[in-house]
Amino acid sequence: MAKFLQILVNGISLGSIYALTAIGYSLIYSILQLINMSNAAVFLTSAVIFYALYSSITAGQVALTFILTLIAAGALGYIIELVAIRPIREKGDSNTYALISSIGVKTILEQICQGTFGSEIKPFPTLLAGKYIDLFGARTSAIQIIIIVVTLVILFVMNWYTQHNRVGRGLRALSQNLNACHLMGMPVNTLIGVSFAVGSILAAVSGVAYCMYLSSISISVGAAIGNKAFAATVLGGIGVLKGAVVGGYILAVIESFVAGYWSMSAMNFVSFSVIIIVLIIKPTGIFGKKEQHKV
Amino acid sequence: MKKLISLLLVILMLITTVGCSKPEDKVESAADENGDFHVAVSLPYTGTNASYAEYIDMGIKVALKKLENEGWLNGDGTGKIICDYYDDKNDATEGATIATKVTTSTEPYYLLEVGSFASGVSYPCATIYKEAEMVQYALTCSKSDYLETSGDWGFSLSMTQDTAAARVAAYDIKHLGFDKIALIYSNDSWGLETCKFYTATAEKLGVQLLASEKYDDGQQDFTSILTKIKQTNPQLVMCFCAENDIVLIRQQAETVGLDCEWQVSSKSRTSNVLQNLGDLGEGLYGIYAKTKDLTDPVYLEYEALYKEMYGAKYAEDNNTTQKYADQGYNCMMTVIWAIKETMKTGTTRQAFRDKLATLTDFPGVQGKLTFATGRKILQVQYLSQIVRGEDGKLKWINYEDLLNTFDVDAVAGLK
Amino acid sequence: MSLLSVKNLTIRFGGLVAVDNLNFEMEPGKITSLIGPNGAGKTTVINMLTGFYTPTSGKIILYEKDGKGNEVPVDITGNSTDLVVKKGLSRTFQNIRLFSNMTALDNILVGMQHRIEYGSFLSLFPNAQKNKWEKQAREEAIEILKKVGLEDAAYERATSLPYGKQRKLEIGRALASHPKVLLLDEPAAGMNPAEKKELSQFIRSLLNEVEGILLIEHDMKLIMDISDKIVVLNHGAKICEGKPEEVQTNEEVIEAYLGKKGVQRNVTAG
Amino acid sequence: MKTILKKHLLFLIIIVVMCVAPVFTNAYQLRILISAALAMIFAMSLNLLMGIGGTVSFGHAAFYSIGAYTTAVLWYHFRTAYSTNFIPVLLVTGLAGLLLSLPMSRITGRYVTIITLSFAEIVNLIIKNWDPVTLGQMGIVGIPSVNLFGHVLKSKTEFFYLTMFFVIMTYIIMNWLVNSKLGRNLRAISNDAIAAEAMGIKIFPYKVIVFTISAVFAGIAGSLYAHLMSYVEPSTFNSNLSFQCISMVVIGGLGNFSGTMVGALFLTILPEYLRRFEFLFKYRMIAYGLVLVIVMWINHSIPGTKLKNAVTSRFNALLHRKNAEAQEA
Repeated sequence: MAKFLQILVNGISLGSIYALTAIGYSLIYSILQLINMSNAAVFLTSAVIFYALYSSITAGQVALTFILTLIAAGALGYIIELVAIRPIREKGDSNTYALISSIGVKTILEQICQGTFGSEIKPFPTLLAGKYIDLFGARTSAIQIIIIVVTLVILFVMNWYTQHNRVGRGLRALSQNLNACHLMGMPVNTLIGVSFAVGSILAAVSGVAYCMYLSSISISVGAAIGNKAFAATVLGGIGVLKGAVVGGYILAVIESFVAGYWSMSAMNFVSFSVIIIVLIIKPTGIFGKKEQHKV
Repeated sequence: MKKLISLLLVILMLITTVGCSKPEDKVESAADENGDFHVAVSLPYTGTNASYAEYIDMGIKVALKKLENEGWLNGDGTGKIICDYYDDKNDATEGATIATKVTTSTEPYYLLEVGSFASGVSYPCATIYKEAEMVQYALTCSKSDYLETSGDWGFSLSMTQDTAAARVAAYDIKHLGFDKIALIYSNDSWGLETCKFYTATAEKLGVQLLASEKYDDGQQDFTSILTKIKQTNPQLVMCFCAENDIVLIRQQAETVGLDCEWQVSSKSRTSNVLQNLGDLGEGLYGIYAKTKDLTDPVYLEYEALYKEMYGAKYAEDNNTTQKYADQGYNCMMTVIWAIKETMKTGTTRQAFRDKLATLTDFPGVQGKLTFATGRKILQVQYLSQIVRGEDGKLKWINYEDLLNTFDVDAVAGLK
Repeated sequence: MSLLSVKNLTIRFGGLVAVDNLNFEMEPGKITSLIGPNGAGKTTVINMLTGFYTPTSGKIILYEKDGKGNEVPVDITGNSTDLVVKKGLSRTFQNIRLFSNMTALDNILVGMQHRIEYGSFLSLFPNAQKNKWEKQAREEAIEILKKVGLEDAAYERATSLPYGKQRKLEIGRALASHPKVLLLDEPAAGMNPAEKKELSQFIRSLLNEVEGILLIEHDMKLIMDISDKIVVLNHGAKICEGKPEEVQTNEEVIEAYLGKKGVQRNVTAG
Repeated sequence: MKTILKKHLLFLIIIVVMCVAPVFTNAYQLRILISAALAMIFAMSLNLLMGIGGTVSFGHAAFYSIGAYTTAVLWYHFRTAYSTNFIPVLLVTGLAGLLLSLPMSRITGRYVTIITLSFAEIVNLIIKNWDPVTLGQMGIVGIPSVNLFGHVLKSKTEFFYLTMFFVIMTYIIMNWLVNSKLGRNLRAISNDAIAAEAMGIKIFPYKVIVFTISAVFAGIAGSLYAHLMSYVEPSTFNSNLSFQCISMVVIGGLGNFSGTMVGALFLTILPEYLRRFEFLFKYRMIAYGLVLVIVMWINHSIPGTKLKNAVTSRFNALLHRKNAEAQEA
């Protein structure tokens, strides 16, 4: 029982990371139908930015560093859209071209991180290190609980934001019909830029949270997360906020159990098989709405 | 038209990638018209193993600096050794491309190649160097059949895994007395081989492993397998992992409350691990090939130069030189020795190889280096451990005296 | 004599009844029109006829001639689209759906595809059968392009054609499958009066190619000009059927189009 | 005849240049050329799937790896020659393509991408962990030179010409395919699936066919790769390889096979070319990434499909009119 609970707790805390990253994918996909490959690189870059700031300018101040990192990540997201996506989008080209462009951005960011940070693992500041809570025999570290709580808070904020805020409503309108929004005189470009910024900020939150959870940082932190978060997005139903979240948690918990009761090599095998099977049974993902067969 | 222009551009790129000259056989000497020798260094400067590449690179540069201070090979500023550095991204395909480039290049004409880091990259390239009859100095390659595959042309400064892993098992079981052991290893050719030899030796010594878990490259979250291992209640967890992974594993073991002794292989017995683990590292066992005699003039000379060139790094690593830098230094020093020895009669690739194979009791920074028959490097391996020194700081300690009372090779069945 | 008959056709989407118990017949050599206000379920009918939707209940019967010239009823209810096309129904779309990145000629060739009798395997290498069919198909496609007046535009991309020509190309593509029944979904949408006039003549001329035409249109003038029979739908149900002049005077139709005026009148469906 | 020449001019130039090149190149350049030729086959097979079939696949490396491993495993266990392995390679990769196409009966559009990605991951994990057959991460070492019915291709030059033979065959077959009913219907489906359905095209069988054919050609490239390297290991075939392949196709222009060849050549040579610049040493791949962004930026593709389409359709129309006039006269 203790083992079961322990594995469940581990799964949920990893799931929070997946969920946060997945929302970023989902947000941009729902607006542009673009799989933004650069998201995984933003995940890594913001962790590196956090590390760099923490070990120099804002030494020791986690909260301040965190805020600065989020600002930087938001700016990065906006710039990515401005430089690599917008020119292609404005030509009205297929988003396959934008996809390649985002792969290019990913390569560039990863290389910059590698070059500046090096490939050594380095200690990452964490919160409440060494504090544990015993949940019915499952040892839960304080940072795990913080991550889960923060994720849930962000999800509610995001949900509220898209429902009730002007910008949020704008984003939802964009995901319905881009051209109509353009004709209605909405600042489409700004809104898309904002959505990239929001996606990047979420990636930054999860990147920093993940490194805090590992209490160390190396340049390979983003590599495994990117594909998984993308998979989680689709599993839950692309373009649906709660879909990305549920997908992330399901995927992480499954992985955790397969690794804990079977083997780590089987872990990815099972999780990718689950994705295929779920999509065959429900081709639009768990929460995805059936697309109108419009004739 | 646009297509044609782009095609022309591509062709132009191809032509300029390397000058259009066919390789010709150089018989007399591998040196160029200035009397300089060229060495190709192929290391994973980018990718997951880049930290190792960086250290080896540092060692090589220290050796070159030393030679430069001595006035190069001839003592009068001529006879330089010029290294060209290639990034193989820890990728076998890239490695093979570089191998082809290096073996066929005439401008410059390379005497030998140094690298790569991982067995998975240097091993498949070995045949290319063998065919081109050029030395591949894969200093860290430990694959058990590397020396056979590379014909006469492969050299390595690392113990092969059959020996190394068996020794670790002997230390763990017979000296430290553990009989409840769990194993974590990386799912790559190095991890698989070490696991195989470790398990075999353990079984020979009457110990069944409680668990044997492998993980894929890029894995960051080990909590699930650690929870699984925790259920088996091991006394010792043996990790055949890269240094970055051991840090994560050890930290996450704390998260799931896995309380036992830990041991790492020689690959992860590094100052990096010491530093990143902090207090968690206390008591961690490691295995170490050779030791640095801190009073040895060879070492002192190297250390002084190292400190001069990489002072910050040196301080960061607890005022020691990095182990892989030592390897790089040793490698380049043996290369310099072999060139010097053959210069009178003409340093060809063949002469160089023949000379290098006879290396005996060469004063390296980690003690004497000898290539025995079949170019097998002879090395002693010590058990080591992270302990708290008198100054309250953690550091790696090597149990050298142990070998006087504990014949590890006999126990491991290697004699 | 009948060409196609629709019996008690009903379709529900969830709780919504989109088409309710619809009955009508199409006669050979005639243009039958389906009209009604927006959302009356006209396009849904076409979608059911061509196999895009499976009706909840009811039947769609196509009459084929056997060797002796007798009419044989064939039930095509719920058949998949490819079977329906083979049996001789072909359609156009309300919002033009051409293969935009392909040439006009290729568009026609795709329309012809079920008559080109060499398979995917033979596509992989040159062979006599493939060459024969391709040559023949190309000649025929050019013929069809001539019929719709697009022979000059054979090698132009579909999207680069002007709007009116795109409409014609779409009709040509539908003709290419040699249908018995042609289903045109609002062909005059977005055209000016002159173009509409030309189109109505063109549609008339199509009766030489096909046995019957089912037309959906909003433009009353065009409908009244060329229809032989009109079926009026409102809220998925048929409210009236008959010749143009009969429909024109039907009060329920007027009411459906213009809304209820003054007093509630009880009118029996014509 | 003249139009055919015009249409395939770029292809002919590439082939002539590449076939003559070994006379001037050294072994290193030859190796790059071989890699480029393999990339051409691989990318053309993806172009069939993406450019003609309209499926964005993130997992094309799976078929490449299956091709490489089929020939390597057969050699390892049975010591069979390349020519003997060729048919099994076709069968196994074809079967894999068929398998991947099965979910496409239900799954469409954006969701296809994730299915291909998952499939590739699963294939890679099977190769990594099926130790008795594939030797897992140890890799299969010492795969000999290509043996064609007893004739061993000893030199890399011979191997290069074998690869070029497959490049030419791939291009020709792809062209036959595209200019036939199959290719037309595939393009129709990717243009507008609903309209294609309305024309009586059954979509699913076409998906099966396009996946199978595409997989077979990727498999051929993979099997040649195994012999080129004489070593296969699972980590070579990761998702980066798939993305690289997508980049080649998109740079060359979707649905444009000679463009794909240029794209493959360009992206294979570029990283090697960038080695020249020492200041780029660790940042070589940044330049690579920049090129991707800039190429997309300037004109979506090097040969410029859009422009090309516009020009050729005008040209063809003109030509057609002239022909018609000539006939009338």
